[in-house]
Amino acid sequence: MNELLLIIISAVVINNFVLKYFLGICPFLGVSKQVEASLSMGMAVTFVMTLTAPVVWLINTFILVKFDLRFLEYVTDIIVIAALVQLVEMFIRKTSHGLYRTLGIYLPLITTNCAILFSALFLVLRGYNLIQSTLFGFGSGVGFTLAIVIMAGIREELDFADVPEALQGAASTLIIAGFLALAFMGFSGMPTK
Amino acid sequence: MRQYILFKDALKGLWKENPVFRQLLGMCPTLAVTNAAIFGLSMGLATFFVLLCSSIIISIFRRVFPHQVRIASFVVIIATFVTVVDLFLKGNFPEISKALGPYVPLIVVNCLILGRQEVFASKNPLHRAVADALGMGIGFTLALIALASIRELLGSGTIFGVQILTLVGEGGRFRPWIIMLLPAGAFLTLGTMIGISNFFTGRAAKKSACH
Amino acid sequence: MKIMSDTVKMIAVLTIVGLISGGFLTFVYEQTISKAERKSLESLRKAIFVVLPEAVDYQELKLADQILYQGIDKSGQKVGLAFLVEGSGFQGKIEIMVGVDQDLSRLQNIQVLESVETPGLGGKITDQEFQDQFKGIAARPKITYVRNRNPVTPKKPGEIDAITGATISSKAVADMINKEIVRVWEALQ
Amino acid sequence: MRIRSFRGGVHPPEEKITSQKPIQELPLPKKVVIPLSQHTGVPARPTVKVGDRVKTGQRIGEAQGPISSNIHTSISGKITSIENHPHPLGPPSLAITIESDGRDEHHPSVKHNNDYFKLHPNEIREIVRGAGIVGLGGAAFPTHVKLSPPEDRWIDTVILNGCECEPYLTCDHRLMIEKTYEIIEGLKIIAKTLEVTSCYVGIEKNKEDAIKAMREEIRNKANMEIVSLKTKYPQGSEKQLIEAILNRKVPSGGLPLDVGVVVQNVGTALAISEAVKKGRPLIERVITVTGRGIKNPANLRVRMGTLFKDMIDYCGGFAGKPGKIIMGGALMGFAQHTLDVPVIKGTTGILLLTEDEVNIEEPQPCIKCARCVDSCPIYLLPLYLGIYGEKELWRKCEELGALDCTECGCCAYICPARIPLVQLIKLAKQEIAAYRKKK
Amino acid sequence: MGNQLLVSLLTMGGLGLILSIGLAIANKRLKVEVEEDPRIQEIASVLPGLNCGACGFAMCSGFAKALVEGKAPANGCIPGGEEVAKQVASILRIEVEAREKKIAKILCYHRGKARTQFDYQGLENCRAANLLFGGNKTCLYSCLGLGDCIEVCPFDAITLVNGKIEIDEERCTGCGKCVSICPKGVVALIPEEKKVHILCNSKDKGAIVRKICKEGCIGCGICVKVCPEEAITLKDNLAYIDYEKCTECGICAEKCPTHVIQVTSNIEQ
Amino acid sequence: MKEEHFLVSTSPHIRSAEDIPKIMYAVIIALIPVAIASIYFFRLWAIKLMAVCIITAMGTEDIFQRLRKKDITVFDGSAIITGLLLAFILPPSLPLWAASLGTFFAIALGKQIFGGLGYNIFNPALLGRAFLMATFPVLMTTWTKPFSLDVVTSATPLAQMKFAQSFVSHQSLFLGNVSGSLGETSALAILIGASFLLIRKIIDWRIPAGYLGTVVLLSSIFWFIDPKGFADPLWHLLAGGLILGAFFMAPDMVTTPVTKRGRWVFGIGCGLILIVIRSWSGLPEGVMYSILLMNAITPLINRFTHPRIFGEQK
Ligand SMILES: Cc1cc2nc3c(=O)[nH]c(=O)nc-3n(C[C@H](O)[C@H](O)[C@H](O)COP(=O)(O)O)c2cc1C
Ligand SMILES: Cc1cc2nc3c(=O)[nH]c(=O)nc-3n(C[C@H](O)[C@H](O)[C@H](O)COP(=O)(O)O)c2cc1C
Ligand SMILES: Cc1cc2nc3c(=O)[nH]c(=O)nc-3n(C[C@H](O)[C@H](O)[C@H](O)COP(=O)(O)O)c2cc1C
Ligand SMILES: Cc1cc2nc3c(=O)[nH]c(=O)nc-3n(C[C@H](O)[C@H](O)[C@H](O)CO)c2cc1C
Ligand code: SF4
Ligand code: SF4
Ligand code: SF4
Ligand code: SF4
Ligand code: FES
Repeated sequence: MNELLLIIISAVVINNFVLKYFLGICPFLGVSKQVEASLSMGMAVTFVMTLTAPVVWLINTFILVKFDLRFLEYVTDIIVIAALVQLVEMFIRKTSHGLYRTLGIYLPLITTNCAILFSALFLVLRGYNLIQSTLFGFGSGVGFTLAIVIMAGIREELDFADVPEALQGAASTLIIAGFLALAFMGFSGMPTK
Repeated sequence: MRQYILFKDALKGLWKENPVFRQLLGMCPTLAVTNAAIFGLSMGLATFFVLLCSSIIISIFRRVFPHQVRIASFVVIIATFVTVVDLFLKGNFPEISKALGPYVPLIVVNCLILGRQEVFASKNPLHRAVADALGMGIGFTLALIALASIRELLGSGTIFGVQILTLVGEGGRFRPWIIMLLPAGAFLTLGTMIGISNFFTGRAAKKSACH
Repeated sequence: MKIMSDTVKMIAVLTIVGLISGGFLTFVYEQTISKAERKSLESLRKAIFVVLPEAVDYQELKLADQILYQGIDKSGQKVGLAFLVEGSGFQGKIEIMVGVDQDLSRLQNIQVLESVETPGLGGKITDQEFQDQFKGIAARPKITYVRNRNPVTPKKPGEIDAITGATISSKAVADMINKEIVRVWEALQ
Repeated sequence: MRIRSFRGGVHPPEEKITSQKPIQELPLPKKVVIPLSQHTGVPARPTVKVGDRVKTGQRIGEAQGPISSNIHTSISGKITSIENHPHPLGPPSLAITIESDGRDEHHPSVKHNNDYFKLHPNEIREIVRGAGIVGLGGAAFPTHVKLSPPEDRWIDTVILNGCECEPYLTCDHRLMIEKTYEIIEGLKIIAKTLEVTSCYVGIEKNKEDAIKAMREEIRNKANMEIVSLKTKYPQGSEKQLIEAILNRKVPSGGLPLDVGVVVQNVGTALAISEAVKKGRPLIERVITVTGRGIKNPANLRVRMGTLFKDMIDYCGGFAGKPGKIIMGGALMGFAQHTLDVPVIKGTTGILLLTEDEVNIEEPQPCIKCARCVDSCPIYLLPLYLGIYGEKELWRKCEELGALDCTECGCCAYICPARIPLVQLIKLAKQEIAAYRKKK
Repeated sequence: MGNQLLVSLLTMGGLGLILSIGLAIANKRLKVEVEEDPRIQEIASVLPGLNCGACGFAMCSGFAKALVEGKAPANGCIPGGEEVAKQVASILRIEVEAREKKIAKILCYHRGKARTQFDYQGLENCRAANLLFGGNKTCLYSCLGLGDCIEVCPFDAITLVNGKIEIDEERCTGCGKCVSICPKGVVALIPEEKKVHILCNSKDKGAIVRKICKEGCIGCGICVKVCPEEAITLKDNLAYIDYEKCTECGICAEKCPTHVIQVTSNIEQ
Repeated sequence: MKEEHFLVSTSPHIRSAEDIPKIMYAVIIALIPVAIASIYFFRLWAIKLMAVCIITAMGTEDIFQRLRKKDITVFDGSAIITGLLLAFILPPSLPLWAASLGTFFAIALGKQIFGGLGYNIFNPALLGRAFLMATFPVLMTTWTKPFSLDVVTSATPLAQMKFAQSFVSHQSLFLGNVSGSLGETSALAILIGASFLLIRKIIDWRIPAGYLGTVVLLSSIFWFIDPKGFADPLWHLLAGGLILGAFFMAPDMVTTPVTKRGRWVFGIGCGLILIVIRSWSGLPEGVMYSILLMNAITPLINRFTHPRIFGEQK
């Protein structure tokens, strides 16, 4: 139990995907202009990550490892992610209009979000079991959401600040991401799993 | 005329539409692996190779892919080449392979590559796709080297491993800026570089065109 | 009708792409595998010989959930055990090959295989200088570390100097070796 | 016992320099200018022509529609013009100029009513309406409207507002001391009209003598209480006053009557009693002429329509170079650009600030000190109203409740960055109203 | 080797097959018909993309949608002008009636430099200043010169030059934003090619105007009389030109006693 | 012809006496006891470090404002505070060039790129220290004993707790006779300055109350559970930069929430993070990180703690 909790905590704050591993930077820069939008994006990412983790784990354990086909990992992972994202999108669109409006439009962007592929690769690397993998996927998604929502909060505030023209947009966002990474360093050295 | 177009296709990647400084594409590897110039170079070349190969394939077969499975097919093709690069590095440059670690497979989802396939290779004939891939690939590699050199210089006093600034412990006066080797330093350096380049070209960077 | 053919085409294309990719990759893999695997095996071998300086050959001993490398010298004598230890440091995983005497009383040498500690700080655990401290020190009762040693006081047995500003990494290295030695010892009993 | 008060607010220097000066009668002015718009609502329509002779207390303007008020002449004399004249609250507007004949002859309609205590509430309402009485606390809302709540509303409390929380002003203070009896009479009349049982008079703690006088007056009256309140601005704002005395919260966008309360200024109570008992329409009021910019500060009883310059001359003229001439208090008053403006029913005072008292600091960026947030008695976030206002994001201002702002000025007073928050909020209100109308 | 190849082919081919079949099924079963009219995209691409709102829709894309749905006229995009209207029309295959281009003009000789009656302190904003006695200008109808129109103009056509508001006729597209924001109602849209203007907005009586402004319209009515086309009318003490009738003869300008009628080429713009 | 005009503006017509420079200089006055204590303990080093930081801060501010052609507000006091506070949280023996670099970073990247006073998201002084900490971790963790003028590295009380499980006495902590940053050593001096700020109502008591309260509460719980492994609450209060941070850095109004509820959340959040870092992270001290992290979510706190408007119905 403790261990599972640790997996989530470490994925959320200590080894935050965005701030420590530089993953999912493109949406982190692109979709962090408004809190609502980034929350939706974060939720979509979390959803897909939680879903892909077990699927990837199953394929990996029961096909790739079994038949010594580890070198196909990248290809199978990505194809699973791409297909899952598309299925989820279609499903949501069909079933819930409201959900589609908040999550759906971000789903296509997720296929190429490297955070998701990384979480797939990482859980194999770490040798997590099925439950651990799922929690890890979930935690990483939450970590991404946390980072992007904080960034969005700051950027909304910055809309009213007097940022020099040359630094507006990507430049200031990156610099603030740097500050965030500095602040999150306070958690380094914590026990992780 | 034809040459001119090709030339333009290739040249735009170097500065006008530089994937890193102008389009903000493929940010994750850009930031993650650039704490030493050699890694920047390796990552740049690896990406370059994948971009080029997949552009060629996709441009040739561009009429074959049906709309619904377009992205899925592109992704598989890209992933295939990424695996090739990964195996190549593992076999021949195990140290670099280890250092780049999981960021090599992430080339699969590098928005730069998929983006170019979507926007360019799948819509243009082979020669133009190649020119574009060359420009973008070189632009990306150069940007990575630039960023990595700055970080390596300030972070370790070296560039490509060559000592430029002598360290305090070794009779010099330079104390390495460890932050430059850390995530925070990567963000700060790239942010500052983009800011400076905006300042000189007089326009604010386009918002991320990634997704 | 048109939808039908569209669907078929879609399925066919993706399947073919998959097939080609699978075939191609298997081919490439076959071409490179031996090389890559040889390389990584080689580094493991090299590490074993580094941490067991007298050994010229080794055997794998499979215990419950550990693999020990039994070092053997020219004359076929057992000259010590090597094993991998793993643990987390300041930034993440650290992996070390450790060589000990046959009776686990003394460290012969260590080699850090993997570390993501802060370069220039905890990263110094990969420096030769740091690793050399472990050469031949007593492994029992346990390896200890001191911060900011006063140069005058002499080293106690089994003691190493922590890296300035990287106590945690130094401590992690010592701790994980201590822990693993105990585990190996228990397993051997 | 805890001193009753409300949350938020500010405490500027009190500056009640005229609090011990008895009310003086200003000599009859030679000329008065009586604007037809002196109240909240539709301006009155003139009922006289140029050249007509009028007598003191005669009606010269007729209320238009339900929320409006009659206008009476405050002196006897001749109408010399009916045209646009500078108005203390806005651009020039229609006003009736009367030249005095010096006789101050009363119109026959002005007559005592000795049986006033027998009047039916509706008759009282009619008298109040006819006398053109509006709130004298500043907002000049027609009083008969307040006294005629809709059938379905149950009013149980009347509060007389004697807080006078604005710095400098002392007219209500003096009235409570000098006209104690009449004010309580007025309160009784109001209570009778509204058929309520409990009456309160809220007075800030810094007016001990007034509290004492009023307590003296209501001794033995079971349903009345004089409440001593913390000296804090804007204690006199009716929402805050009701909160402090009754611990009831007027709903956002609502009126005191939504919580069963009617609030009237003490001056208004006096005016009601004068009208009901003596038949006098609202033709004079007490104002405070004060500030370091005037030679002899004073509390004056003046006729409506008296020009500012007449009063300033009476008080000895400017002391030093005038910086700002303000109608009303320092926190909610209106700066004037000419002395050619008349006293109107809502004029509580004339404040003259000297040149060096006038703040001309440039606004700085907001430092998020949140003093404005802590001081806002309505619990708004003035700093965001300001920030969004600067960027003209009116919808965001609306979301943040800009329309609830009472423009009390606490936020702008306290702001160390000197941001003109009230002005931004006023603009926001105008723009919100504009786009709401378009919809 | 052979075995591995087989399994790998099976895996990849199988994955491809399964997933594409899954997608195909999903495609059919879950498909929602939200096909957008492709013309919307097409139109959006020819619109200037300024999102100025002059068309009355939120953003250019909103206008494009409205066009396709027939809820907006083809020439509704004012900044885009005739050029865009034509392109839009050709996409929609309809005819557009030509539309006269109008530009904004500030009908005040002083354009912000009129005499003041008090010192104003506060926001540099005409609408805010207007709330205080209608602004600090002696003339209640004059331009306040604090530049709300400058802020609101999406095309940077308005600037402040030596304290006077100037409109760049080249840049102005006639979108009318300045007209609707000006609290003084002193900006008007006037056909571009017309050159005769009455540069006053004062509805005060002549006597008052004469007192406070040398260059104001005093409502004397001389222009009404001299105009051979009967193009000028007088309302609320102010003269107006009917541009349908005006032939730009310039007689009114000559005869105006206060010279508020001007022919553009004569003004020191 | 310039006529005599009256001045007209919107109400209110009077303003409170307190403006930005007055507030800032009050904080500087409140910092004087701390400065005196640091000079007393660290002598010339303290003077040099403070001077370098203040001068660099003001110089950087001036350069950036000139570059951006904005009003020069170097003397409004805020840059002085940033410089002074940054000096207070540096090790006394830090080379002056490093202090200067950190100050430059604090003002240039921490403040001016957002547009200057009032716009920054993070506390500039703490950013400056976080930057230095990440850049020169060894220099930044090399401490000196008070009164000794040569660099004898000695561990801070917190580092001793973390790495050697030994505790310094409460009295030394309170008076400041321990190694540590320039200004964080003497709790007494800080409290004198802080009470001045509280009385003048320049800082809101809710933030220090929430911060210190949470620390006391949590550390008491842990201490009761495991008195050997965890320090007692009073010790936690007095050790490290907590008091300085709680009274001078956390309440920096620019970077903290604007609502009262928000400031409670801010203080409590700081306390939580601090205890987590002190107890489990690899770093001995967490005041800086706790405040910076809460700075980062201040915009979100502001967003979710809007007060209920007077009379607003649910
Ligand atoms: C940017 C940064 C990187 C750090 N990297 C390491 C590290 O790699 N290994 C380590 O043990 N401590 C690391 N630390 C932590 C501190 O250096 C360490 O907790 C502190 O200095 C205690 O060590 P000391 O007892 O040697 O002073 C790092 C700190 C910072 C700010
Ligand atoms: C900020 C503010 C302060 C006020 N201060 C007073 C005051 O001190 N005395 C007063 O009688 N009315 C004051 N008012 C007006 C009251 O809210 C209320 O309108 C008035 O007491 C009603 O009585 P009336 O209609 O008889 O004027 C204030 C209003 C506001 C918004
Ligand atoms: C250190 C300190 C602690 C305080 N604690 C409290 C407290 O717990 N409760 C309280 O109501 N006031 C407390 N106060 C008083 C406040 O400063 C303030 O006067 C009071 O909260 C009213 O503030 P408000 O009008 O902004 O609500 C404290 C003051 C100080 C200096
Ligand atoms: C109570 C108070 C505390 C302050 N604390 C800090 C601080 O911790 N760090 C800092 O750089 N500036 C501080 N300042 C100064 C100023 O607010 C700071 O430079 C701004 O954050 C810069 O925009 C403080 C100011 C006040 C009034
Ligand atoms: S926002 Fe309005 S109600 Fe609140 S303090 Fe400011 S002026 Fe008063
Ligand atoms: S009082 Fe002024 S500076 Fe302070 S938060 Fe409010 S608007 Fe900003
Ligand atoms: S908005 Fe109107 S008043 Fe203001 S400057 Fe423009 S034209 Fe003049
Ligand atoms: S805002 Fe006015 S000046 Fe600017 S383009 Fe539109 S009509 Fe022309
Ligand atoms: S999200 Fe675009 S490269 Fe990582």
